[in-house]
Amino acid sequence: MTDTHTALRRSPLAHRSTIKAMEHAARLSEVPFLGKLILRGDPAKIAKTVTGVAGASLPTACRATRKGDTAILWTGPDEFWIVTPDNAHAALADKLGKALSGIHHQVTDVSSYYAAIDLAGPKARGMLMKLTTLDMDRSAFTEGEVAGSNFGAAQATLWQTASDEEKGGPVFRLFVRRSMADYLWCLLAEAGFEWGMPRQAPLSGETWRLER
Amino acid sequence: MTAQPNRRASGGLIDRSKVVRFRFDGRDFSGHPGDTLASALLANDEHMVARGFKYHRPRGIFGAGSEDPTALVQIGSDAARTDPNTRVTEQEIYDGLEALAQNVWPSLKFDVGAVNDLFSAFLPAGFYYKTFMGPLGNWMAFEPFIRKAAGLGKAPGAPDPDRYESINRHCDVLVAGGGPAGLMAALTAAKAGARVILAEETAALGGRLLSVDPDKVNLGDMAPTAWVESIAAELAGMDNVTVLTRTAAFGYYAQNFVGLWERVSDHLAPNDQPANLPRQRVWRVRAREVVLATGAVERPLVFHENDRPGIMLAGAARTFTHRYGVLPGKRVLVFANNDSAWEAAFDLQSSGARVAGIVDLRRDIDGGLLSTAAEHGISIHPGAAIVGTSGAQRVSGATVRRMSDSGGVEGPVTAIECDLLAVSGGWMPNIALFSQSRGKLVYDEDLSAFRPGQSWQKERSAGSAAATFDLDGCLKEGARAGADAASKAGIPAKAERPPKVEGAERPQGTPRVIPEIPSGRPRHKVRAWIDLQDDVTTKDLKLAVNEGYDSIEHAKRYTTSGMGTDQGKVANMNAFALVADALKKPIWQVGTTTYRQPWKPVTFAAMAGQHVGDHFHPRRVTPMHDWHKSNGAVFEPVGDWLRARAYQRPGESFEAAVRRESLAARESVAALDASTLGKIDIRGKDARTFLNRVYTNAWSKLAPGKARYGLMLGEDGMVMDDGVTACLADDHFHMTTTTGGAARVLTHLEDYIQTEWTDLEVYMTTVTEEWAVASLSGPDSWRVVAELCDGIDPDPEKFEFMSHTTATIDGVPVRVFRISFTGALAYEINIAADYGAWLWDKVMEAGQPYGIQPYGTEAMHLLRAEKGFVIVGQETDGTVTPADLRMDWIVSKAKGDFIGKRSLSRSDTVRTDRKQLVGLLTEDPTLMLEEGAHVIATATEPAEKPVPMLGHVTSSYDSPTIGRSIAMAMVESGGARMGERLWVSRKGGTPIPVKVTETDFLKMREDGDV
Amino acid sequence: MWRNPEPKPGYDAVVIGGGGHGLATAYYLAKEHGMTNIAVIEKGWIGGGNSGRNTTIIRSNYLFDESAAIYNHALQLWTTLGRELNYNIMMSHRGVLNLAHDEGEGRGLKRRVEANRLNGVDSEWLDAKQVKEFCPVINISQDIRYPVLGATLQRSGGTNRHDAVVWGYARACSAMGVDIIQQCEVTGIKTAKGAVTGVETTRGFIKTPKVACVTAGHTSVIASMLDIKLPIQSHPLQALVSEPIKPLVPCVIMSNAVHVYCSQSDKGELVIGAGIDAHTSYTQRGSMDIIEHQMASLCELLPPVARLRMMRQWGGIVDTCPDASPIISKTPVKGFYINGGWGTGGWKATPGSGHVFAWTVAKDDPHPIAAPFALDRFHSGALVAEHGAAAVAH
Amino acid sequence: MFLITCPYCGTRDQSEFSNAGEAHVARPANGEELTDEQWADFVFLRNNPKGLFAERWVHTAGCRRFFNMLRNTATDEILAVYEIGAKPPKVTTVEPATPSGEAPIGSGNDAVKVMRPEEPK
Repeated sequence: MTDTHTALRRSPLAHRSTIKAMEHAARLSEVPFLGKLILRGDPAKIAKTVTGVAGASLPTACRATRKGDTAILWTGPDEFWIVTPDNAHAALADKLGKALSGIHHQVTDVSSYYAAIDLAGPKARGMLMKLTTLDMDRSAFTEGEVAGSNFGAAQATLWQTASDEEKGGPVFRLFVRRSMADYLWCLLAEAGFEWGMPRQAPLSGETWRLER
Repeated sequence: MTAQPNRRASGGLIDRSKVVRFRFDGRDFSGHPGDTLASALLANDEHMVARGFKYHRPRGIFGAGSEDPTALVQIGSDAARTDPNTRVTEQEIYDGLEALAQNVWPSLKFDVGAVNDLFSAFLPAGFYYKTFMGPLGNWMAFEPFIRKAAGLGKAPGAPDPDRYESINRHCDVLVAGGGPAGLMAALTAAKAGARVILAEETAALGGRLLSVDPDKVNLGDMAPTAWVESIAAELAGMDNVTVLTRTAAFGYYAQNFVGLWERVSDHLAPNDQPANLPRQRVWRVRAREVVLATGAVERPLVFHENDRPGIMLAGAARTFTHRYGVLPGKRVLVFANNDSAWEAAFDLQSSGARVAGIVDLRRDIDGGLLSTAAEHGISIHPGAAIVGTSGAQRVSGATVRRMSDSGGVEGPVTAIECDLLAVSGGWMPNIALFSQSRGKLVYDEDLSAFRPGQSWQKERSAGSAAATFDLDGCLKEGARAGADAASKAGIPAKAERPPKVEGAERPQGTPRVIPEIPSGRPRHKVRAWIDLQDDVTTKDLKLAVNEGYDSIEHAKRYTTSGMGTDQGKVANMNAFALVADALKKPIWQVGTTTYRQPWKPVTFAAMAGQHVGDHFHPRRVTPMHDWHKSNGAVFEPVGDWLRARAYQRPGESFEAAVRRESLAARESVAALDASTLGKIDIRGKDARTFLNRVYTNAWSKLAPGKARYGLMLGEDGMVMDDGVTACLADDHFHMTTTTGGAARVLTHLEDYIQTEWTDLEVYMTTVTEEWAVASLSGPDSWRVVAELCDGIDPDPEKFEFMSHTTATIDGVPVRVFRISFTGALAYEINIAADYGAWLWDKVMEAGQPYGIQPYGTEAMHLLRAEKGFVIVGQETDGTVTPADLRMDWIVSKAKGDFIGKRSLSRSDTVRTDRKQLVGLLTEDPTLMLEEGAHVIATATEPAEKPVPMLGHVTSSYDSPTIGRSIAMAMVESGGARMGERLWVSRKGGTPIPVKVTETDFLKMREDGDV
Repeated sequence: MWRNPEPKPGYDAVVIGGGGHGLATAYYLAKEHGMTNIAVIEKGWIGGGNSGRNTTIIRSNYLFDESAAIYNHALQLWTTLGRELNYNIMMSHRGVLNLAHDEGEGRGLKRRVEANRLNGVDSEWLDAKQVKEFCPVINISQDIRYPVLGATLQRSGGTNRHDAVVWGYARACSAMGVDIIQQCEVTGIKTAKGAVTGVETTRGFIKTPKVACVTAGHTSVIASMLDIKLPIQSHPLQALVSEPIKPLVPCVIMSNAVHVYCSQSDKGELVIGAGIDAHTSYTQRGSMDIIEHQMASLCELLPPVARLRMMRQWGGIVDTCPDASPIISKTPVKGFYINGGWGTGGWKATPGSGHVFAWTVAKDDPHPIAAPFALDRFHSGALVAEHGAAAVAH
Repeated sequence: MFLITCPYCGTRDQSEFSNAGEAHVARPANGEELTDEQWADFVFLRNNPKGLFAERWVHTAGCRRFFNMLRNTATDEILAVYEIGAKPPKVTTVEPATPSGEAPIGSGNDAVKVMRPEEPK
């Protein structure tokens, strides 16, 4: 695949554009077209190889590691997400597959499956608190932390990519099923309404036909 | 407009510089910001605000906060924004507030319903149970009238336009209650560095400190309000502290999960409400440790005619006096059984009221109190009781008699005039949250009330909630509780030193509790209220006990005592005492009714939070959704998904659209968005073994590049899901599931891999939405695929049925499967979902020369039915085995065990007369059967019920391809009935004759059988 | 009302459990089978378990013949029960709506309506407009997430007053000589040669050849005293009431798709129930998120209720069977009978359940209506899978 | 709502988890040799004790792993979590004295709401 294909693609939230709360309190944006791989395998058996190929080391529970543009997120005891820049994941998947041959593992491309939403700014935590039971206090959820949880009715993986001290921080990235992305987007906007985030009209206007 | 005759010259947490105008019961009043509706009405000398539930007797303001049982009004007359059953003691006033009396007709002051009071002797407890038992139907005839008479306020008539929110918070220490103990607890924990949430039910911190005479009491050389403000300021300055006012802790659930209800803007005029904030919030707090500083509730005295407006708890009278700057009466009579009420009397006297006397049930009164009373010139009546009151819509006086040694009253009757009767039966720790936490209560004999006994969760009580009633003790205990809580939460803390208290009042001492105060009247003439809202009198409770309802819960339910909107906050303890007395049992043995969530009523919408309307539940859509929507699609919900059901052209009926689409799928080419199907990537050396165990058929020999249909069972042998699984490599498979079953199937498979067959090397990852899928059906489908895809020859001669391959479209990789759910030549193209919309456009473009039509789920259902394919969930309902579907061919006899296998040989599952899937053809080909209709064996429906049913129609369509109606049905011994004539019943018509057939209607047509 | 006797040394039969079903069982044992030397023993106070906690929905529009038979049997008994007991059980035949929100649900409900019709159960299908006419407060807008497609209506269904039923039965039992013994907990069941000989209780041993276990929520723990393992799991089920308001909801409304059901009591409270918690528990407490979801669902369905307030909330213990149908059965132990596993919907069956169970106990032979609900159905596979009819409940 | 400590992700709200029924119920390897009764035991019969119960949960919204948990169903006290395949650890808890009785504290039953005078405070 080449970059020319970019024009053919539509990211899950292509119909939305970045929205902001007042005074840089929070910012909601889609990060389209990231490469995403789910890697299954026993960390004891794959760690070295994965680090060799991906650069980043395998993270410990509920954490992410990064090397350059590539990040590895712990999502389960034998499950990791590898997040890469656009188009970089396919080659990485091939390399991983080869390097891990003979070891029980699975590498699955989920780049299209999951939308990535970035939520940044001082009110980001306050917004997330309205959606999830995770402890979003800055003392409890810190940079590099990863958690799968419910955000309203959507399951998603939350990753803090930038610290609260950073300019524009903290930054959280949410990976959510593309079919749920719009729901989550609208719910996040609603959560930010308090701080001036514009409301997002959800999908509507569909004509139902319920009876035959 | 009145001039607030009862407003004191100074004092109170009100802003006298501003005047607030409001309406109540059709009359205009004024008050000040900071007033509750109660304090403002009292400032205007209005005591009567409501009428009782049952007898419609006048009801006044009895308490000053959430404990008030009767002062309920309807707020607002806007159909969408009206709030029934609102307590005037909690509703703050704002300009333009409109309050209406409720459950009265025609008006509050003249209410026809009050006639019930005249018949009260005929409306005893349990009246309804014993009445209306005459001729049958009697009750049914009366019920609508009884229902109309019941109920208090009115529900809004239109949807609520306001917003609500729920928020999750974690903290080290949650402090419930912002009185002296709560403030010290919060301060101590906060200073130690703990994350603290302090929730105060009312509009201001301070608790009882706001109800004492500020000229008399000081803390650390500060007036009480000044001290509270200083602590509030200190707390506000710490970013580890969240202070929430107008926020009640309403529910204590498992593992220190506590619900808080915040009324964000109910105190503001609609135009002043911040547009960015919700009306109310629920805070879902998970606390490491909890401090319950919920204070105490004052107990009423139970005496004859204790229900008139103007009869008020003594503590409430003080709250109105100091917190709101309103003197609720000019001539006050105090009736008490404890010391705190004497302090109230002195206080009211110094505040400008004339205390007409103190009547105390106790004979021995502390000398200090006696001398202070003398100093104030207050006449006292120790060892005496109020035996009656007067006044129509406001108390105007009371009669007093001496208590006799035998527990009655004796001697002369003294009449005392008053316009306020302040009563106090002592203070009861507010144990509601503690009891909700499942802590055990202990009955305190000195207190004659319950207090916290043994904790179950990580909480402790402090202050008057823990029966510590002196101010100094409350402050110290609060600080200790805060330190203990923080330390147990892992943040070492030392109790803050409390301020030095000067001028503190005397606590209540030992109250003399008499369950029913004697009046010297004949029993049947005594009307002493226990529950002022539900109009429960002592007579009712005693009657209940006499009739055998001697468990406290029975007595409660029989009389409805404590079942009003206040849930008996002030009434319950008196009810327990009365029942215990009647049963001659100790109170601990009688026990309490259960303190249930919520502590006070919480708005439904606040519980729902933001998860309503647009945010109620996700609408899942595929990448091609926009195309469907703009091309006439009508949708149907399928699980969480919206799927295009048919694409209606302008002027075209739904039925015509389905015909057109289905014909295209048979005769030329049509495309279905099949992206919603569940998809699972399965990998590992044991993947085949695994598939063999989870599907009924054999998978050992499926070669890479091939695909196979599989049926999945539960261990009960019943069909659970189905789908096609493709072999990508020897150890790598791509499984598909039904749309609705995707999540369930993955969990089911993970369950076996993770907990049962842990020796198998298999990993599974969902790829449902990684792939967008266009399913092309029809004789021209291969041409469209050929046009679209590079690197593949889709010629059906070369690209075999049930095989798959990779290809590209304009360089974009795709997977192409030759599989069919329609019976026609069909291909499925899978592409990364980001390209889904583009793929669909490409398909439509490439198919145009062939007249391609998009087709929806309705045509899909029809097409598969024409071929006799089942839909799990339509043909099946959790009671259907593969054999019932007459799909024995898919159950491998040769391979080993699989999920559900053993269940297929149970005595009931091997019955041959089970319901089996068959086709049904109506004798009249134009007649379409109703899905869900039942199959019977007779041409006329027997009149006698039950009518034996042979089965039911699962699917029924008008098939343009077959040229007639077709149906499938589950029919008893169906497989053995081929060709048999049966009937399908219908309401209001003769049964429809049908012929039992095979289900593959396409084949039947080919064979000329149809 | 009812006598409060000391337990006798022995009885002809002992019913464990003084809820609606237990008292009904005793009532019919005495009335129809002449067994008046019997006792109902109750751990707490009668009606204090699920009888006092349920939302009192009465209906019989079940899918399968077996279920329709028992629930309709009950419905017929309900209709005249007040008069029979000379106690107003406040039976209110206000109608029960079961809403459909999509085609699949509609198909299932229509199948039920048809089955009901042929089974002689009153039931009809209403389209959305008719739903609105019957119950104006329901939102039938098509522009919501779960639009109302239609509903089944059972006009003879409705609600009644749970306490009155319990008290009415207790009174009638007592009058016939049945001993109702409260505050008496069973601690063991004695057997000899595979047959029951008596029950150990906190108030001493009571000799009896027949023990009828009617302890909804606790069926498994009583059975475990005889080492009988059951296909039953006990779950929390919550309900709540609003503050009383003037008449708003004229019937019973039930929706499986959004997990909520609602009616209005004679006092004016909205009585609202939800789905069960998925875990087992005997704590009589469920999760707050179930209540929150239920409130959201209710605000969707009946928008004017949003500003009303939840006044009281509680939880009960329901025992559920894999096929969402009850167990009314003899057991491997002679003289030990079980009536349980009613899941969330036992209340509506109370008189029918008691009636057929009394027969089963008295004759040591299942009543024909009870026979399909015997324990051995789990062995043979002949389940009565009513999940569709009772997914949420009732 | 419980607070459940996932052995892999740590302590999270119950809403992230799904209950998966009784733990340590092994699927018979020899189903074909079992009688209908024996097979039904495996498919349908479960322990349902009032008191200590070994059950399975799955961290649905988190790591998707199944694990075992010991919980007192009379009080909902969570006593231990442990991995699939591990043996249940020894724990102590306040259990009802009789099968149908109430735990002395933590139960929702009326019988234990109020302390008796002789109970230690």
